This record gives sequence, C-alpha cells and structure tokens, in this order.
Amino acid sequence: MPGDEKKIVIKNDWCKGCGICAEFCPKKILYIYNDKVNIKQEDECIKCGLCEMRCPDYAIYLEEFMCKEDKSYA
Amino acid sequence: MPGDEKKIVIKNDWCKGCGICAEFCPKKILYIYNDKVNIKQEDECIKCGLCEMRCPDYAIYLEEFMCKEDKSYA
Amino acid sequence: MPSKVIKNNFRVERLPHIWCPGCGHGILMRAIAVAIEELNLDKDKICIVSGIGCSSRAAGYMDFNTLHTTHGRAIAFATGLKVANPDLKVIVISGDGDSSAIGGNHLIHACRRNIDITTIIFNNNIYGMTGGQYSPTTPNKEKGTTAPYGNIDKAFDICELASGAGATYVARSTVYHVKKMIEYVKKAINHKGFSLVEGASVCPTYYGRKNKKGSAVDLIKGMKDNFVDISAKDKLNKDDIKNKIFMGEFKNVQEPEYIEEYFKIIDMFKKEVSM
Amino acid sequence: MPSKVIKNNFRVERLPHIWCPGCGHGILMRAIAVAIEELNLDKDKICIVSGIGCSSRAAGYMDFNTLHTTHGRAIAFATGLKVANPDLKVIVISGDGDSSAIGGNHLIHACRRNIDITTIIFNNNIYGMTGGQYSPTTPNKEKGTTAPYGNIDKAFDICELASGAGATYVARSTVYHVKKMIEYVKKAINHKGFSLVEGASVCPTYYGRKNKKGSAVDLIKGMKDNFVDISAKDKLNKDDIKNKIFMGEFKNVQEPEYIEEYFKIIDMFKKEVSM
Amino acid sequence: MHNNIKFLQGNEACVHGAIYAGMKFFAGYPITPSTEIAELSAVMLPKIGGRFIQMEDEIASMAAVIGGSLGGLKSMTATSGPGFSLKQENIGYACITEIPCVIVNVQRGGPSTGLPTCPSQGDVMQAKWGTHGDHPIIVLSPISVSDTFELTVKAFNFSEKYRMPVILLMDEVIAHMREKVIIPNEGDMVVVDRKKPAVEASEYKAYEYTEDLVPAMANFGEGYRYNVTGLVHDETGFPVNSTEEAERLLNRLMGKINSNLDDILIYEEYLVEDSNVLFVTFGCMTRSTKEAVNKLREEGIKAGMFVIKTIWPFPEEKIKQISKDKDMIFVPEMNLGQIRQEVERVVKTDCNIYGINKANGEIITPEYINECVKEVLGKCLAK
Amino acid sequence: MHNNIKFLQGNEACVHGAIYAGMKFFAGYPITPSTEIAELSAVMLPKIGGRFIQMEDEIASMAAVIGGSLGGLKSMTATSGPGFSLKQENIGYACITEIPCVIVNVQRGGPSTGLPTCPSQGDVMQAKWGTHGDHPIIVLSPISVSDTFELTVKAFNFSEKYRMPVILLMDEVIAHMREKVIIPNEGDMVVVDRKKPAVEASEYKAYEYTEDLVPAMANFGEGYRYNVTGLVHDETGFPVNSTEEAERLLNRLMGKINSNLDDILIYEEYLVEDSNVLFVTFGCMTRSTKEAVNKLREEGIKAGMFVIKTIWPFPEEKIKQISKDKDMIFVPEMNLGQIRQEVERVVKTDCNIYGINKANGEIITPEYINECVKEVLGKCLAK
Amino acid sequence: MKKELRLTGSGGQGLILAGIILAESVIKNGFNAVQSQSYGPEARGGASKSEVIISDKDINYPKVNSPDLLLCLTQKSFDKYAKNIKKKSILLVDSCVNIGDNIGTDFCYKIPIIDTAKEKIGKQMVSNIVALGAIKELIEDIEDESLKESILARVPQGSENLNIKAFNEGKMLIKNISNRS
Amino acid sequence: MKKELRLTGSGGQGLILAGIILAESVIKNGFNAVQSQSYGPEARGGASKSEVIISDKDINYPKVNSPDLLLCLTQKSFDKYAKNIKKKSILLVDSCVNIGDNIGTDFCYKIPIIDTAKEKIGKQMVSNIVALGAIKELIEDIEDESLKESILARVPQGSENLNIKAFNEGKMLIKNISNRS
Ligand SMILES: Cc1ncc(C[n+]2csc(CCOP(=O)(O)OP(=O)(O)O)c2C)c(N)n1
Ligand SMILES: Cc1ncc(C[n+]2csc(CCOP(=O)(O)OP(=O)(O)O)c2C)c(N)n1
Ligand code: SF4
Ligand code: SF4
Ligand code: SF4
Ligand code: SF4
Ligand code: SF4
Ligand code: SF4
Ligand SMILES: [Mg+2]
Ligand SMILES: [Mg+2]
Repeated sequence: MPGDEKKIVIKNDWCKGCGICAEFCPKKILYIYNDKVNIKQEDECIKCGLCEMRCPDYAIYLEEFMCKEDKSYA
Repeated sequence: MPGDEKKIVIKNDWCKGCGICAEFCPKKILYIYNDKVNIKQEDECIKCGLCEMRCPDYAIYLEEFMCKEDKSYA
Repeated sequence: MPSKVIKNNFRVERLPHIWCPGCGHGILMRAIAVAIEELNLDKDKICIVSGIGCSSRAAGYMDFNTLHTTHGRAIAFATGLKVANPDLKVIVISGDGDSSAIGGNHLIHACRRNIDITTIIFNNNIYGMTGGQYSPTTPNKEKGTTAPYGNIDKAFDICELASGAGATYVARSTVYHVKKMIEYVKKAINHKGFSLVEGASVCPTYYGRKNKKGSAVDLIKGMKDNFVDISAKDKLNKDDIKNKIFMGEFKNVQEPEYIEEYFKIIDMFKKEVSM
Repeated sequence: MPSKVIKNNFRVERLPHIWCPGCGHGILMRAIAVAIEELNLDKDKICIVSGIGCSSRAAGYMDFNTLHTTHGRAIAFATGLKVANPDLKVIVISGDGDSSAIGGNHLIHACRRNIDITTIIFNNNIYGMTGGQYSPTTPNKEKGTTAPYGNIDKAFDICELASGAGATYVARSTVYHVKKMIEYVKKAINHKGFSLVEGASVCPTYYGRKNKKGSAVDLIKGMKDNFVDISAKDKLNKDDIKNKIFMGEFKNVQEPEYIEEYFKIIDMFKKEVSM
Repeated sequence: MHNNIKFLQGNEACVHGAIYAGMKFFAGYPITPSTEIAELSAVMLPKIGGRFIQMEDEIASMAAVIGGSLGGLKSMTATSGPGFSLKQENIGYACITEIPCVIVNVQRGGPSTGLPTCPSQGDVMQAKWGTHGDHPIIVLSPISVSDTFELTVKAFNFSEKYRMPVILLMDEVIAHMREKVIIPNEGDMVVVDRKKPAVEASEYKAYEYTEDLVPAMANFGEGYRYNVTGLVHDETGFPVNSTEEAERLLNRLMGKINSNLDDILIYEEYLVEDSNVLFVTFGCMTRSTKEAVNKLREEGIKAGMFVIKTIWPFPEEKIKQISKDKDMIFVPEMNLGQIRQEVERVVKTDCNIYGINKANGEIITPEYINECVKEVLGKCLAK
Repeated sequence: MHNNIKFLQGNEACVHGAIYAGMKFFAGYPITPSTEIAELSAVMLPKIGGRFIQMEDEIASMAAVIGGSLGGLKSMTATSGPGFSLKQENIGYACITEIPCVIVNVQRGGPSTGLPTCPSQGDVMQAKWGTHGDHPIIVLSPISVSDTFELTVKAFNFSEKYRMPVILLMDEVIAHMREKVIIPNEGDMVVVDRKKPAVEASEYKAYEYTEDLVPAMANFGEGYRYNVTGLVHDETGFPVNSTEEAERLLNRLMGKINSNLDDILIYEEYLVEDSNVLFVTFGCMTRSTKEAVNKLREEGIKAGMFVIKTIWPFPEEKIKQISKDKDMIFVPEMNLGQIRQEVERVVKTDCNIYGINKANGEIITPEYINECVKEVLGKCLAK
Repeated sequence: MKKELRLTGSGGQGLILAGIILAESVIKNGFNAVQSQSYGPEARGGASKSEVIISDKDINYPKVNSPDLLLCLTQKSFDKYAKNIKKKSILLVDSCVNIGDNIGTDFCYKIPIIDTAKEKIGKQMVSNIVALGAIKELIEDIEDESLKESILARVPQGSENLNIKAFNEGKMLIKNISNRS
Repeated sequence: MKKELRLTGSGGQGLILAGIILAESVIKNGFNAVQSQSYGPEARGGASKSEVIISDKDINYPKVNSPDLLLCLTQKSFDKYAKNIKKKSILLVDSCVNIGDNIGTDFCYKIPIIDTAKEKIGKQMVSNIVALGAIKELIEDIEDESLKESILARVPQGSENLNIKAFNEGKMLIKNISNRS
C-alpha cells in the first residue's frame, strides 16, 4: 500500500495556525494549540493528503520515504 | 393618403454624391450627375422616405406640406 | 432648408458634417435623432457623450448637451455625468475602436453596474479616424493598414461581450436596416439600466478601399444580404449560419439599476434625519 | 524541510509568504505548482507574470522566471513576453481586482486574440492588498470599506465575461476543491490558446471580517456548500440554483491561436526568400 | 471634545475640507496611501445627499469626476503615484475644457510601484508636467492635518473660481498622521461657486473671452446646450483648426493663472526677515525644517524658513525678492531636488543654493538637515 | 536611385533605423501623427522574422514592449501626446526594472486632444517628468529625417547599453516630411546589444551592483530564473523595504546617466564660436533657426546655433560653458518655454535669455525668429 | 512638556486605536498631540507600530525619535524596537516577552497585559485597552476622565463596559507593582 | 537653385504621391528635396496640399513660403491658395477652375488636366500624373527620364503604361500652349 511509505510532517515555523487542515482532516486528528497545528493520534492518519493540499502555508505535508518515482500530489 | 401631403426635396449643397439614395430607391428614380443627386421622374416617387432614411448627409428628404401633428419618421 | 428632424435636433449651421461621402455614420446619427424626436424628450436634458474617432464627431453636430471626450473614455465620463444628475438622459456615441479597443474596460463595467446610460456603437470594423488600422471588430483575414497581410485577430462580437458583462438591453441593427435601428434606439433610451445598440456602419474610405469591397453602396448592399434577424436563426441550416451576421434584440431584461440603488442609500439617511 | 513539491517549485528561502493566516491564496499557489510539477515542464521556460495585489505577490515565491508588473497590466506584459518568445510557457496570476477591475480590458482582449497564455485568477471578491474595498466580483449587498452600506454593484461572473470575450478554455474551482483546481490548471496550461481558470479564494482578514463571515475555516466551509459542479445544474430546482455558484469547465474549444497565425505570415516570407 | 474639534488623519481632514467646500461627488479607485479619502467619502457623501462611486480604474475615476462636475456637482478624486500617472491624460482634458475639479495625489515612494507605503515628495514636477502639452494647473501642498482641511477648501475654491483642475499634492506623512483640526462653522471660511451664465441660452458662449478670462459655466441640463471638446475650440466651444484661435485659447488658459498670482500664491514665512540661512520648504518637510530652524537659532545661527503652499504656479517673484539678502538657501526635499531646480532657476544672485535630498521612503530628520547645514557652514568658514 | 538612398518620411526613417538597430518587436496603438511608424513596422517586421502586434491601447502597448524586451527582442512602441500620457505608468516600471526599450513620441498640438494633426514641441518636460517619482531617462530629439534614422539607432543603443527606456521625442514636422536618407550598410553604424550574464545561473544577480552600474541582463527563458518587480528591490531582484536599499537603488539608477554624460549627450554647434547672439534649439525648430542664423549673418549679426539632440539629460555644462561670452540667448520653441526654463536655470551669467514661443500648431518661421531678435536688438540699442 | 510614546506589537492588536485614544484624550485637555503609525508592506499580520507625541507646544517633526515610553506586546516588536531605548525611558512589555538581561533603561515594567485581557476580561481583543490603563498610570499628563471618555467614544457600541473594565485592570497592573515596591 | 512647389486639390487626387514622385526624381539627380503635406482634421475628402522644395543646397526651413509653382486642381484649393501668388510664379490650374480676372501672376496656365485623365486615359485617378507631365514642362530642373523612373517605381504594378501615357499627355498640354503662343 502506498500509504505505508508516507508520514505526516509538520513544519512548525511556517504554520500560522489558521486551522484549515484541522477542520478538513477526515479523521479529525489535527488541532491548533498556541497558534500552531498539532497531531492527536498520528496512527489514525489515513495519509489522504487533504491537509497538505489545503494548507495555505505548506506547513503540513506527507513525506514519502521510499519513493522512487514522482507520484501525483493532487 | 398621407403621401399626398409630401414632396421630395434635395438640398444640393449638402449632397456628397455617394449614391446610396439612388441605389435603394424602390422606384429607381434618383441618379447621380456631377457628384450630386438628381430626380428623373418626380411623379413616380411613392414617398416611401427610404432615400431620406439612408442619406448620410441629410441632403434628400420628404417635406410635409400640410402636417398638423408630428408623424413618425421611422 | 434641411428637413424637420434635422432642424429640430442638429446644429444645422455646422452641417454638412466632415464625414466622407457615403460614410455610414451619418445614417446612424440621423437614426438617433429620429428616435429622440419620436420619444419627445426634453432637449435640454439630453446629453450626448462621445470619445474620439470619426463616429465620435457626431456629438458636435447634435443640438443637445454634447461632450466630446478622450479616446475610449466616453462611458466613464457619462457615468459621472449621470450619477451627478440622474435627470439627464445620457447617450453615448462611440466607435468600435473607441468603445471596444481602448474603451473596452469602461464598457464592460458600465454593463456590469447596469447604470442607466444608453450606448450606441457605430461599428465600421476599422479605425476610420486614424486611417484604416484594423480594430477589435475587424473580421479575421480582412486587411487594415496595420494588418497588411490579413488580420489574424478574432473579432469581438460586441453584443455578446456586453451580454457577458451584464448589460440588460442589447441589440444590433445596420445602416441598411434603419427602421430597426430607430426602434432599438428608442427602446434602449426608454430602458432602465445599461442599454447598448450596435449599429453596423460602413467606412468606404478605408475599410471599403483596403478590402476591395467597393463603394459605400456596395458595402451597404452587402449588409442587406449578410445580416439576418436573430429570430430567423433556428430556421437556417449550418452552412448558412456561418456566413451570416445576426441582428435584432439579443437581451432585454430588468435588473436593479445603479443610480436607483444608490438613492436608496441616500433616502435611508434622509429618513434617519427626519425621524 | 519543506515538502518536495514546495522545494522543487518555490524559492523556499522566501517562505513563509506574507499572506495572512488562512489566506486562500497560498492554497491556490500550491495548486499551480503541483500542476506544473505533474506536467513535468521545463522550469526555465515557465514565466509567472502577475500584477499588483496580495494575489500578485505569488510571483515572487515561485522558482521560475517571475515578473511582478503594474496593477492590472499583467496580461499585457505577458502578451509581449509570449509573442517575443513563444517557447515560454506564460502563466499569469492575478487577483479579481487586478484582472477584472483595472485590468479588465487586457483580459478581454487576450481572450479575443486567443493567445496561448494561461491566466489563473485568485478571486477573493475583494481588494485585499489595499484593505478591503469592494471589487467587481464582490457580491451585491456585501460590504467593503468603500461599500459601507452594502455593495450596490452587480458582480462580474469572470468566467462568463471571458467566454463572451472569446476565451477558448474557461474553468472555475475553489480553495476547497483543490484537486479540481489542479486538474483545470493542468488542462489550461496544456490548452493551445487563451485559457482562464478562476480559483475562488478567501480573504479572512478583510472580506471575512467586514462581512462577519467568520474565519478562513468558516469561509471555506461555505464554499463546500455553495459551489456546485456545472454538470449538476440541470438537476437542481430553481430555488436551489439561486444560492449556488457553479464551478467546473465552462468552455473548452479549439480555435486558431494568435502566435501560430502570426508565424504563418513569417513563414510565408521565409518561403518567399527561399524561392 | 467640542463638536468642531476633531482628531483626524490628513486623509480624513481632506474629506472634511472637501465637504465643507461643497463636494458632492467623489469617484476613485483605491490605492495606498490615499485610500482613506475614498473610504471616508463613501461613508459621508450619501449622508449629505452626495454620491460616491468606485470606478474600475483611475482613468475612469478622473473621467467620472469631470463628468460629475459638468453635471453640476463639485467633484474630487484621490490617488497616489501610479494612479496619478494614469489620470494624466484626462487631467489635460479638464484643463482645456475648463471643468473644475480637485485631484488629490498622496505621494508615495516611486518610481513605479516603488515603496507603496512610504512617504515621498517625488511627484512635484509631474504635478505640473505630467500631461502632454502646455497647460495651466494649480498645485497646493499642505503642511499639517489642519492645513489639509484648509487647502482642500481652497483647492475647491480655486477650481471653481478659475475653472480648472486643482491638484492637492499631499504626502504620506501628512496623509496618515493624526492631529487636531478645528472644523470651521459654515460661513467662517469662504466657499466659492462657479460663475453661472447671466445671459439667455441663445446668447450663451461657453468659452467666451471675458475680461476676467474665466467664462461663465452652465452645467449640463440647465438649459444651455453647448459643446465641450478636448480639441482646440473657439468661444462657442466648437473645434477650430486655426492658429489664431489656438493661440488665443492657450493665452487665455495661461492668463487665468498669470493674472491672478496674488490670489493664488499661498506661502508662509518663519523668521525669514533677519535670516541669512534660508530654507525653502513644503509639505511634511516643513515640519522637520521648522524644528531644524529652531535648533539653529538656539545655536545662534540666523535661520529662517519660507514655506511654499502653492507649488504651482511657483512663487518666483517672492522667492527672488526674499533671496536677495540671503547668503545661502537650503531646500530639503524627499526627492532628488525638484523644487531646488526651480529655486535655482529663479534666484539669479550669488546666493548659493543647496539641496538636502533623500528619496528613500523616510521623512528627513531635523538632525540630518542641521548636519547638512553645518557641513556647508564649516566649509564656508574654512575658505 | 541607389538601393541605400531612400526618400522617406521621418516616421518611416524611424522604423528603418529601428530595424537597423535590431528591433524585432513592435507593439502599438495607432495615433496621429505617429501611426505610420506602426504601419510600416507591421509591413516590415514579419519579413525579417520580427513581430508586430497592435494592442488594445497604449498602456497595453507599453506593457507588451517591456514584456517583449524581457523575452529577448529589442522592442519599440510609438505614440503621440494622449498615448504618451497613458504610457507614463509603465515607462516608470521600465525605469526601475531596467528593461531596455524605445518609446517614440511624435509630438502634436496639446493639451488634451488639442490639434491632433498639427506640430508641437509641447512634451519636452513631460518626457522627463511624466511618470511619478524621480527616475532616470534619456530623451533624444531628431532634426531631420536622416537624423531620425541615426537617433533611432542611438536610442536603441543607449537603451541596451544602459538598460533603460529611451524616448525618441519627434515632432509632426520631422515625422511627416520626406527627405533623402542614406541607409548605412551593416557595420557602418555601431549597434549595441545588452550585456549578458557571464556567470552560472546560480551565481546570477539580476540587479548586481557592478562598477559600470549596469547589471548584466538575462532574458527570460535563458536559464536564469529571476524576479522582476516594480517595487524597490535589492540586487537579487526581490522586494525590500529598506531605506538603505532604496537609496542605493536610486543612486545606481541615476548614476547610470550621471556617470556617462560624455557618451549620452549629443549636440551640434553651428557658428557658435564667434557668435554673440546664440540660439539654443532642437527638433524641427532647428530648421527655421538655421535659416534665421544664415540671414542674420548675411546682415552682419553674429548669430550662432547650439542644437540639442539629447534633451534629457540636459547638456547643462556645455550650455553653461558656451554661454559665457554670449550677449544674449534666444530659445525658439513650439511651446511656452520649456527648454528656455532649463537654459535659465543653468546660465548664471548676465547673458539675457529670451524665449521665442508659439504653441499654435505651426512651425515658427525664420522670419518670425528674426523679427523677435531684431526687436530685442533694437531695444538694446535704444538703451 | 513633551512626551513621546511608541506602542508596538502585531497587526490585529489594536495599537493604532490605542494611540488615537490616547492622543485624543490629551487634546481635550488643551495639549497638542500627533499620532502616526508605520505601514509596512508586510502589515498583513506582521509588526505594527503606533506613535504618539504629546506636548503643550506646537509639534513640528511628527515622528518619535526616542520614546519616553515604549510598549511591546510581542517578542518580535521587542526585538526590533527595544534595543536603543534611553536610560530614562519607560519600557512596558507583556509578560510573554523574553527581555533578556541587557535592558537599556532603568524603568522596565513586565506585566501580563494579554493574559489579563484574556482571562480577566475574557477577550484578548481588549489587550490594547488594558495597556492604556497601564500607560495612564505611568505618564503624568494623561487624565483618567478624559482618557475614559475617549475610550468610550472610539470602541464599538455595546463593548463600553468591557473596555472600561479592561482599562481599570490595566491600571491595577501598575498600581500593584507600585504598591509592592 | 531653389524651387518651391505647392500642389493643391482634394483628398483622393493623389497629389501627395505626385509630390513624392517629383521630389524623388530630383534627388536622383543629386539635388536635395523636401516633401511635406497638410493634414487637416477634415482631411476626409476635404482640401489637400502637397509641398515640394527642390534645391542644390541644404534645405533648412521645410515649408513652402510662396511657391514658384502652384497647382490647383479644384476651385476650393484655388480659392484658398491662389490669392497671394507672386508675380513671377507659375500658376497651373485645371480647366474646371474659375480663376476670375484678378490673377496675381503673369504666368497662368489653365489646362484640362482632369478631363485629359478621364477622357484620354480613361481613368480620372491619373490626373496627378497628367499634372506631373505639365509641371515637368514648366520647371527646368526636372529631368524627363528620372521623373519617369520615379513614376514607374511608385505607381501600382500593372498601371505603368497607363501612367506613362498620362505623363506624356500632361507634357503635351503645355507643349500645345507653347506651340500656339
Ligand atoms: C489615447 C488615444 N489613443 C489613440 C488616439 C488616436 N485615435 C483617434 S480615433 C482612433 C480610432 C477610432 O476608431 P473608432 O472608434 O472605430 O472610430 P471611427 O473613426 O472608425 O468611426 C484612434 C486610434 C487618440 N486620439 N487618443
Ligand atoms: C495603478 C494602481 N492603482 C491602484 C493600486 C492599488 N492597488 C494595489 S493592489 C489593489 C487591489 C488588489 O486587489 P486584487 O487584485 O483582487 O488582489 P488581492 O489583494 O485581493 O489578492 C489595488 C487597488 C495600484 N497599485 N496601482
Ligand atoms: S493526511 Fe489526511 S488523515 Fe492524515 S492528517 Fe492529513 S488530512 Fe488528516
Ligand atoms: S493549514 Fe497549515 S498553516 Fe493552517 S493550521 Fe494547518 S498547518 Fe498550520
Ligand atoms: S421617397 Fe422613396 S420613391 Fe421617392 S425618391 Fe425617395 S426612395 Fe425613391
Ligand atoms: S444619399 Fe444623400 S449624399 Fe448620397 S447621393 Fe443621395 S442625397 Fe446625395
Ligand atoms: S474615414 Fe471612414 S469612418 Fe471616417 S468619415 Fe470617412 S468613411 Fe466615415
Ligand atoms: S489581506 Fe486578504 S487577500 Fe491579502 S493576504 Fe490577507 S487574507 Fe490574503
Ligand atoms: Mg471604427
Ligand atoms: Mg482580490
């Protein structure tokens, strides 16, 4: 499964705490604390990438760990 | 008949001899001579006003002689 | 002695106008005068606003309040005039270049605002005043002095553009179909909101000559053949449609008018004061 | 360490960008980068051209040839760039104000010419950069600092305007519907001719605040509910249609492209010489 | 706080001044740092039956303002550098058609987009020469928030009296700072309205050559049906292609200014008389300069300051006259020496003229001015 | 007729000159009396693989020309007064972004629509000050049809060499008259191309501070991915909000001109040395003036003529120097004294300066010039 | 008498309004006042600076050279503006700010302005008014009554009580320190 | 040697082209020449004026002051331009023009230029070339061969013969008068 190779990453200094990722995370595992995003249960993350897709500040994303070829980011 | 009260008038000094009136006169009674419009058989004129309507220089028109009320010019 | 409609609506001492023999603009200018005459409007309340171009010279001949502005900006001047004094009947006369090249932005925004101004476009498909350069309405492949090898631009359909931008009355006629022209101008003037009537005109001097389309007479004869009323569209087969240009009323709807809406705000404060 | 798509397409040292927390522009800017990445284009051949506005600041962050021009004129600059070097992929990023207020004329003329440029409009329905004045896309009755009593203007439908002006690819998506946005941008870039993708954005700082519409999250939730794909239009009843905004591909046709047509003339002379 | 005392931004004072002067129409397009003028106009105008419209760009705004004025309402627009550049064509139109209106330009750092939020005085020459062809123009530049109120009223008055566009050349410092303003009561300040025709419509000549050079102006819709054109025209308002009429028209247009200098030139003097070090200053730089003058005086240097409020027409004669017995003139400006060049042109004595210039987006400090002065003085002593 | 000898209008010579200089892109919008430049460009450019585009207005034309130049083609636009006013905002953009291009303004009677088919020299000051903010600009003005060819080539050369917009300020007289022009062979005249970067893309700084003050310019698409903005920027091309960088940038921009005056200033002298009555002249007025000088000489009056071809930067030092031993200077201009004011500014001797001015749509005749001179001479004798 | 104040923090903290209220209040007492602010291009959520000069004479140069009172509500603004503070000036910082140990002034007040707004008033938005209360206690020439009047005239309708409460809490923050000392 | 010519008539008569051809032809012979024309705003079909100055020296002032030869093809142009003609100048008018009896010059030629074009050549359009033929006969320094060359270089392809014929007819018009006299 492709999801296995991915991991959610937060770039804290870029996060402006807007809460968009949290609102639209289907698993509701993101939350804002002290104006920054945080993850509740990382293991519940389904690696759907919706948070990355809608983060206006590129502060949260899925990193592929064993990627050989460019996958679609859409 | 309303036509009876009208008469075709040519304002020679304004005519630029473009020939538009002559071309579209349904009775073909207008012609251009020496760069000005002229009438062949005035009595054949049906007072349709098409010449007036399309003369770009307002050099030919129907004059109403006994008009009491404003008639449509269209 | 000129005819009554001319005497009543023109500055006769300034005629004959500067337009070339056979120029279609004279026909359209008269059509506007007839429309005004038939509507029995107060001459002192009529403003003719124009830009720069052969067509825009119309303003100087008509016996109303006349404002000959800068190239392309007539509608913007007209907007100020109308907002300042809503009692005025503001009519813009503009060329295809004036209204749709340099003036395109003001045109679409007036459409959008639906401000109560009537715009009549004398569309001769060319920049006449400057000597025959192609305009945004010059048909593809035709020539202009700046399109010596044939125009590669696609032409605007001004009526479509205006509709897309939100105008509430849009119609087209030609210098051949003068009665229709007068009818549409009358309806446009009476329309509450932004109205646009495109009058297809002819420029024998440049457009006709450059494109070897003959005299004014030839050009107008062409109109007789090529323009078809929009109501007949469905009856035509595909091949016929290609070579035809449609005329008629394309749009006629009622929507909130800009100035009326603004006065609602003013009235709101008036009421507040009187309360 | 930022993500791969960011590293590959952005000037990372200039991030984070100046946009406010929750500003939709960042979402759209990323969508463009993803589209470019997926199309595997040569970065050296991509030009991003923008005007002035919050949205137009995008140019400075993207790691291509970037041209941040004057307010409203991006498309005109882009036209020169593309005509001078047709090998370039020219993408304009513009705001609703930049493209449809002051820049409206250049927009409609680029549509008309069908020149091979892709324009992406970040439409937040407001002038963000200058602090929240209403724009040509601010919905009627909403507020802006210059519409303190509610906007009385009618809003442009930018997609309709572009279609009426002759654009050959026209689509709309939103910061909520990002996948669609990416898809349309990709298609637009690949389209030969003038293509336009409107991306509905959000400005929580001014639009949201002025209109008491809450946070960025609230605004984006609104989009989820209000935007409906155009394909579903026929299935909706009249009342539903009123409150919906349509998205999707509105136009996708092939017509002669400006630069290709121009090169036919050049080639004609080349042949003449070689004969 | 007394109702008439307000604590306002320069931009706000401008709107209050305009309304005091009778403004009933504002057309504009937002641009930093002038936007507050549009915003406050949008709030205030409908309350007094006036009208605000946001146009699609600055060109349209300028056009609408001219149209609005011809429609009978006192009209204003406001912008900053880039928008001011765009308005130029239609400003020329207002000049030749003699339609009163007020254009506010809140200067910001240029050229081009430059430093959009920073102050500058870089548009001094543009305000006179920005549009093509010779033309008359009046340009006023306020030195404080309350002065902004006053000069806005005067700008409207001049524009109505002389039938010409008047430019209020502000700078970001004055535009955005807040100070106390006392709003005068109705009648306290003169408000001038355009001269209306005293003749029948049939006798009316819209561009008549009268003794005062200013033709009476009928508004559209008042029963005088005349023609307005940006082409050279004769006294009837219709275009003519005659060298005589062209000359006559331009002479009258320029004459409206040249024969009314006493009325139009506004300036202030501060410790000028006994000074030998003279500052010539305008706009926000007046503020730094006054502080500098005070400090120099404290140190025993006889400094004085001439404050130009009417920048165009330039107060040539006055400056010529007061410069006669001065040793040196300093012109501190937030540009590369635009007013200095004018001073150089008019001062024909041996008096040395020095520019103190910065065009970097910051107001020049009193300290820097004094440093510059002392450097020069030091050199003179060394000689 | 020899292939290289042509009988051309000034406007046509301009296009030939531009093509000689390497023009490959023209964007414009027609306007009298410049239209022939667009028309001939439309005819000629595709034949040499170049491109002509008619834009929707002058603003777009100016924008397209800047875009075209950045895309790698030498680019030009042409217009007249009203269009020149509209181009101003984007001219300022070209100044601050240092994108080479040539803007032709064929002056016609202003202000506003004015006298559209008549000659004028009314845009001299606008050419320098038309856009907001201080900025560098080079303005050349030809005196004949063949001079138009030459100065067009030089305009391109300067624009490429110094990376700035150059304005060719023509007038309707020169633009529409026909004269003999000898088109030089390839190589006869120098043609300058922009300096290209000599470094790797990763090392490239688009706005580097180099000794010659002119940064190397990469065209878009050549592998250097950089940012161009009208905001104040540092040497990387990215916006900064720093007074130091703002000052540094403006200093460099102005320095490109100030440190190259010897190269940029073009002028001619005619019988200047032994003259005591000096004319300072430019453009078509050179023609009337030369005739006037010849007639005055015939009558024993020692007249001479200084012809300004580079109007901006103004040849201050040169005029200062040659005016030293002159009794009087006459400046005949088809405007109200725009160059005269500059002469007044720079000439600090007792030498009297007189304007001979008409702004009525006609070239001033040699006879009128001589009348004016004699009137002054008569008064002097009477004293 | 001449006092220069500089209020700094981030975009939405209402410091411009605070400056205006302050200046307006002293004008009522016959003083002159000038208020100005910085407009960075990065004003969107970035640093914010509001300056007030109060004087019994004409105020010429309108910018603050070196403030008699500097307020810093954020770390960023402290880092940017507190460096060159005069020895005799008052430095007022929110407790969230880390001031290090190299303060140039002898008069530094670190108080929980934002927390007071959040916790005692329940609205972080009124931090600016809390700060005003503190400033009132630190600058002599500011009158309690006229300052309150100004606050009431400028805050949104319906929020008057809240703001007066915030103002009083602000005053208390300083009074408590003074009492303690 | 310096000659000033003014060719006048109405819009479409090709007088500007005639002036260009004339000037171009003398340039080939080493002379200098300047051609210019008036652009009235009413150029649409209105009056037209084309001026040529020929000289063996530099030509400075490029406009014609008082022509050595004045051509008038229409009554309007005659009325406008013939008033101030010099006594020694040549006046060449089309026969359609009513010249009255107060002509200022001693050298007036009234010849059927337009009719010749219409009737002998069959194209009114070539009136300008007929006029050139006549002018050639009246002005010394114009050479037959180079003028013909110039005509051929500037007229539309395919119309060469017609134009040379027109040119010759024009010459004949003057020659006939001279012969008669
Ligand atoms: C700013 C500006 N640009 C260009 C011109 C030159 N100009 C005058 S009229 C015109 C085109 C007119 O075309 P159109 O509006 O179609 O009118 P027409 O003459 O064809 O009736 C142009 C380009 C101008 N006067 N002002
Ligand atoms: C000629 C000119 N006029 C006005 C401005 C001021 N201005 C800058 S951005 C802007 C509006 C931007 O709105 P939009 O394009 O919608 O972008 P947003 O900030 O909303 O993303 C305005 C009016 C300017 N810079 N230049
Ligand atoms: S990848 Fe999907 S599930 Fe995981 S955190 Fe992001 S939005 Fe939530
Ligand atoms: S969307 Fe991005 S910026 Fe917003 S809270 Fe999530 S990670 Fe932070
Ligand atoms: S009125 Fe009709 S019939 Fe009579 S001349 Fe005119 S067009 Fe012909
Ligand atoms: S249409 Fe008018 S101008 Fe033309 S020929 Fe007939 S009368 Fe004369
Ligand atoms: S040039 Fe064309 S549009 Fe202009 S007046 Fe002549 S025919 Fe009409
Ligand atoms: S002001 Fe609005 S558009 Fe601009 S950055 Fe902030 S949220 Fe985005
Ligand atoms: Mg046209
Ligand atoms: Mg926006």
